[in-house]
Amino acid sequence: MGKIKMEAKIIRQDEIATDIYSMVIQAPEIASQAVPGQFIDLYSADGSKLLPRPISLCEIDRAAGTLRIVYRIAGKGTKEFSMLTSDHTITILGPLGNGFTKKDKKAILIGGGIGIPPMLQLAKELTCEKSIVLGFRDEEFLSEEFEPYGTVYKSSDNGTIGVKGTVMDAIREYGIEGTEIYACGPTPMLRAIQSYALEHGIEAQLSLEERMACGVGACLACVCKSKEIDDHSQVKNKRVCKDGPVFYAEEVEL
Amino acid sequence: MGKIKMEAKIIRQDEIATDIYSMVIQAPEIASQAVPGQFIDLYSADGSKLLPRPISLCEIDRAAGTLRIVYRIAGKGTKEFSMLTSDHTITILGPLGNGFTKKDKKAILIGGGIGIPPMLQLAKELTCEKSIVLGFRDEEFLSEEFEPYGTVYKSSDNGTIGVKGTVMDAIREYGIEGTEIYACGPTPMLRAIQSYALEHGIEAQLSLEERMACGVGACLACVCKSKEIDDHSQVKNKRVCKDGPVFYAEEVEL
Amino acid sequence: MNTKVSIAGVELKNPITVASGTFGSGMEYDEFVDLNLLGAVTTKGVANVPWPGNPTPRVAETYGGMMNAIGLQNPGIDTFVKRDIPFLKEKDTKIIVNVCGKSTEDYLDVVERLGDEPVDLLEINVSCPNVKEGGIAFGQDPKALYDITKAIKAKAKQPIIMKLSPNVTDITEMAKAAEAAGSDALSLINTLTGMKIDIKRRAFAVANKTAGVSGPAIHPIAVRMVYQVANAVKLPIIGMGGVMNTEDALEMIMAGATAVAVGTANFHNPYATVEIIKGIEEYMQANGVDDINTLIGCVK
Amino acid sequence: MNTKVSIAGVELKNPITVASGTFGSGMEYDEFVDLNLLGAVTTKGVANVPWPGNPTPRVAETYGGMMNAIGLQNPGIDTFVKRDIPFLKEKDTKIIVNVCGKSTEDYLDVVERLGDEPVDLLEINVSCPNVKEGGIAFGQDPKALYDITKAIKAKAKQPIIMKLSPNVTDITEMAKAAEAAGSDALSLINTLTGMKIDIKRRAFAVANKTAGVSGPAIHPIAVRMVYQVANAVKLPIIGMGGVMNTEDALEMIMAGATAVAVGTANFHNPYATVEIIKGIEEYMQANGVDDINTLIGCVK
Ligand SMILES: Cc1cc2nc3c(=O)[nH]c(=O)nc-3n(C[C@H](O)[C@H](O)[C@H](O)COP(=O)(O)OP(=O)(O)OC[C@H]3O[C@@H](n4cnc5c(N)ncnc54)[C@H](O)[C@@H]3O)c2cc1C
Ligand SMILES: Cc1cc2nc3c(=O)[nH]c(=O)nc-3n(C[C@H](O)[C@H](O)[C@H](O)COP(=O)(O)OP(=O)(O)OC[C@H]3O[C@@H](n4cnc5c(N)ncnc54)[C@H](O)[C@@H]3O)c2cc1C
Ligand SMILES: Cc1cc2nc3c(=O)[nH]c(=O)nc-3n(C[C@H](O)[C@H](O)[C@H](O)COP(=O)(O)O)c2cc1C
Ligand SMILES: Cc1cc2nc3c(=O)[nH]c(=O)nc-3n(C[C@H](O)[C@H](O)[C@H](O)COP(=O)(O)O)c2cc1C
Ligand code: FES
Ligand code: FES
Repeated sequence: MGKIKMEAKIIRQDEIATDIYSMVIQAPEIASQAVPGQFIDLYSADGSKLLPRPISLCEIDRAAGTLRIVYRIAGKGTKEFSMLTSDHTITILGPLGNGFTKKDKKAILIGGGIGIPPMLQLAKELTCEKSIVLGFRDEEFLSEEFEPYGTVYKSSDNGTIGVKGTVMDAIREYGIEGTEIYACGPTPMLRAIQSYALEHGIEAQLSLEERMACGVGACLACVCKSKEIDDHSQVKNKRVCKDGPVFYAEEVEL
Repeated sequence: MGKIKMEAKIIRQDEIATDIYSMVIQAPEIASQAVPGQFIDLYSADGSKLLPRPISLCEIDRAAGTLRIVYRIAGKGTKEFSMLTSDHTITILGPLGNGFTKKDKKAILIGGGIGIPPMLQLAKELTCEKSIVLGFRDEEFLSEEFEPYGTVYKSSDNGTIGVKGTVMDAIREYGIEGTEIYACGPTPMLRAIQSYALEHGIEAQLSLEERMACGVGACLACVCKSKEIDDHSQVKNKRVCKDGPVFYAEEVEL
Repeated sequence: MNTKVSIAGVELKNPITVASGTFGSGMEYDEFVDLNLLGAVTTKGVANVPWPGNPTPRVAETYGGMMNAIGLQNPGIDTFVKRDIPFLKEKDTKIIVNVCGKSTEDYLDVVERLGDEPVDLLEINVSCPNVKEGGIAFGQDPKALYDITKAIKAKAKQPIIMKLSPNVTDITEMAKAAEAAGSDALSLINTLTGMKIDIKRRAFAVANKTAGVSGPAIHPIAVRMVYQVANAVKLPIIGMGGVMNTEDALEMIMAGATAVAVGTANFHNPYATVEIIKGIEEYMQANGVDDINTLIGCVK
Repeated sequence: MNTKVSIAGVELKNPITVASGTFGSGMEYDEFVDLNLLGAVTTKGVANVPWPGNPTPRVAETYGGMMNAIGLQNPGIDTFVKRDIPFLKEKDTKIIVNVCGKSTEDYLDVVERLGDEPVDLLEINVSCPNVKEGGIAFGQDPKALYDITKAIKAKAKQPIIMKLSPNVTDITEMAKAAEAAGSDALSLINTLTGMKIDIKRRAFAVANKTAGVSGPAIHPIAVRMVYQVANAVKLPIIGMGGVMNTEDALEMIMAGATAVAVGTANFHNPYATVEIIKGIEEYMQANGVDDINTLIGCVK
């Protein structure tokens, strides 16, 4: 069917941690095609804010035709979305991006901060053995929902949740092992995982973030540096929205 | 208390004729001071539309603290307002303008089209003998509500309601007489009333319309031509939003 | 915490003033905001004699902004001196009088008349796109701007602020011309020339055909010009163009403006000025900024 | 009912194309709209060799619009000729290739390479505010514009459309220079140079510091310039700048544009182009307009 823009009914919305919201929407045409690691664009209802907001899919319920997203209030757009309730609709575009490639290898799923939500659908779909490493600042969210799908390890900046430090500290501390890493989180975290993976010869899929406009690969706003000359761009640039957001660790420069 | 900007709760809204809406809002601070012929500014909730929309007060219920406005969908702003329901609020500024001066003289109230609504509160408040002349295009609205307050005469473009023609045709046809005219409606109608009043030596108060920005007299967007040099402007210009919208027939050039 | 800033030796208690033409002489907004709280009030442009302005409609809404072609209607300097200055003098705020004219002589007339009045600063509008003579003609040619600035500076008793037009290829060239001619400060930006057509009537939405676009739609262009000018000349800048809220005002300051004028925002929210003043104080408190002056031009 | 218009002898089935850089070469929007419905597809700017473009962030949202400093990233003419032209050739639409360069030679290289390609029109971008060399330098000086236009016209096999920058004092002067040098048509406007500062990070929102503002916020400025140019030269105009819907497109046409390009609107609504094409037909039907050409420049 391909990407579509549609008005989706909001089914429920909850604040699951300080300024972090979980929203479930009805979007069967998108749910039926979506895969973990993909994202959707959300549009503001206010005409002064024209660019869409990219938000990753946290859960995809193909049977119910619903999508779940979990997002943090970061500015005006996410603030507006957080105020919507189940009477409202929201305009979305999706599914966007490539998503994770599910490998049948011993997996380490790593989510940092607001990079945690996209790992949930992946955790559900990966049938292999999984270690799940979640890094928080100082407030825990969503981690219970991961419990059924693997062993969950945690870290936090101040040590109040799991290991004090980063997800890398947790990996070392707990001696977590695996042969495929799937990760989403802030760039410094991804950079650490990238060098860890390259060093240890572990394949790693990293989900990147960049400021976007079109969301579909046309405008070249959202590029990241690639190690090789890219087929589309003929320069060392890849589009996060279309070639990504998920890249192999050896493909990109962070 | 003076003019205030406030968020008013919508109490009810009904479509009373094709594309004509009646909205009742809770605004005690404005209702307590408002007089017939004054207007309020309505603000869009959409950031792309910044200028307020001026709409006249149709009814003022000081006891209940409510205001009623009746408006026609003319563009994007009024379209947006028409979709609001009683769960919503709307941002308003008022009361604005001077309003009608109630004279204890035999009155002729004249409303044309969307100029009819502001005559309702005036009809209620004027205790003198009143003839009420209402001019429609082809669809009647609000006229029943005038019945308790005076003798109602009607005209319409195609003759399906009352006299075929304009309000002036109705006045002539029915031989309506009075010594004070209060009128609101399209400029050609006001122009006809103006020359009728000047000819017959009847005092007439005319409510004018002009494109506005500030609504409070500061920006000089909304001027009309005055016959004499105006005290504020020192040129022959009067501000419809502040010096009006109601002017005596001999004051202005239409 | 210091919010005081200085424009050409005139101290404003805070950086917020209003954009000329959007606030009258303050009388009409006195009902909404305490004028004593403002750093300064900038008046509507005043000429040597009353001007009738342009035919109506004089304004139209645009996406995220508006356009106006008021055409500098004003009651003339006599009425202004008798009525508006005494009103403003009662307030604990600085007075910036915006001056307009059709010829150099017109400007000089007004500037001379204001010489003995209790006015703090003169803002010279050479950038109004809505009048045929004068106005923008002086504001789009560096040589013409230099000459009129020089002439006005020679006569003015108060410091002068040349107000620049954004409708130019290179705003720094204009700023440098004004600086070289002795301007004490600069205001920017005036409105961008625009046009709106009513497709139903197949006619211009504003009677003057073209009109000046203002409001948040033009804010990024204003920020760019303030930044360019701040980095090209040494004069203090009053930044304006689409400032709606605290964030917009701080953006102007960080780009290099010493003071910020709030214009079109007043029409959307008559409390905008005082809300911004409060917001700036809150920002300074929350971010440990002791002196607003340290924020001026802090982004390079 | 006729919706066909002609740009320098090339017939478009309707006046709607896309603004260069907002639509790639159409591949990505092929999923949303039937490219066969468009009057023409205008491609992203292409240079003689691949360009890497600017560092990220390359875009930021502005009030009622956006700003970009992509910096003309492009895969170079070789890849373009191999990949993009064959793709577009399959579609029943006209092909307008947008050409960029850093020097006159760069432009000529590309224009010559395209000479034997099945391309209908060449749009020459001399107005990109986001690259240091070339780009806007040619677009802000009438003499430089004249020279490059002349040079390109001499080599081009297809009709050329010079694309003008709005960042100038007098757009008609630029239009006249391009006309005098032999340009077959004109495109306007490119983006207005803007800036956004992130007050939290006290840094520029876009890595390039300045960026080009587009979207409905700039529409009134674009309409004004289209009107001015239409009344100053005889060339057909492709009007663009903030066209979001049918009304905006008709405004451009009534101001004097023969065709209209939809840019930033695609990001907000990927179906915008076809919705506008349908809307124009509906308007014509409802208003008894038999030929779209009668609307071009109908408001004077
Ligand atoms: C592929 C992808 C997936 C994402 N998934 C999630 C998610 O699951 N949950 C979540 O909370 N956040 C996610 N983000 C970040 C999210 O897009 C931003 O937080 C959001 O756009 C901020 O919008 P705003 O209007 O609140 O902020 P504003 O600052 O008002 O936004 C202004 C503009 O900047 C853009 N912008 C601002 N911050 C970012 C950012 N960090 N990344 C990209 N664009 C940005 C906005 O889209 C908008 O166009 C994701 C980003 C990308 C690129
Ligand atoms: C003092 C006064 C009292 C009014 N009272 C009423 C009333 O009681 N009922 C009613 O239906 N209408 C009334 N109007 C007209 C009403 O203001 C316009 O119909 C309305 O502003 C149109 O807004 P829009 O967004 O729907 O149209 P748009 O065309 O989208 O509006 C764009 C802009 O133009 C302005 N505008 C458009 N039409 C007019 C107009 N006729 N007069 C002034 N500004 C206009 C709008 O305010 C807005 O700023 C009154 C106007 C004035 C000046
Ligand atoms: C209705 C209106 C009237 C204006 N009148 C004047 C004026 O008399 N003199 C002047 O220098 N600028 C005038 N301006 C321009 C403003 O002072 C200001 O430069 C411009 O509007 C940009 O700021 P804003 O976007 O905050 O409104 C006027 C602007 C508007 C909207
Ligand atoms: C992301 C982006 C990329 C652009 N790239 C180009 C380009 O490569 N060549 C060009 O001539 N114009 C380019 N432009 C300018 C547009 O073609 C157009 O002139 C401008 O955006 C105004 O139209 P709009 O408001 O409809 O977007 C670009 C604009 C945007 C927003
Ligand atoms: S956002 Fe346009 S290419 Fe990625
Ligand atoms: S609308 Fe501003 S003076 Fe009347």
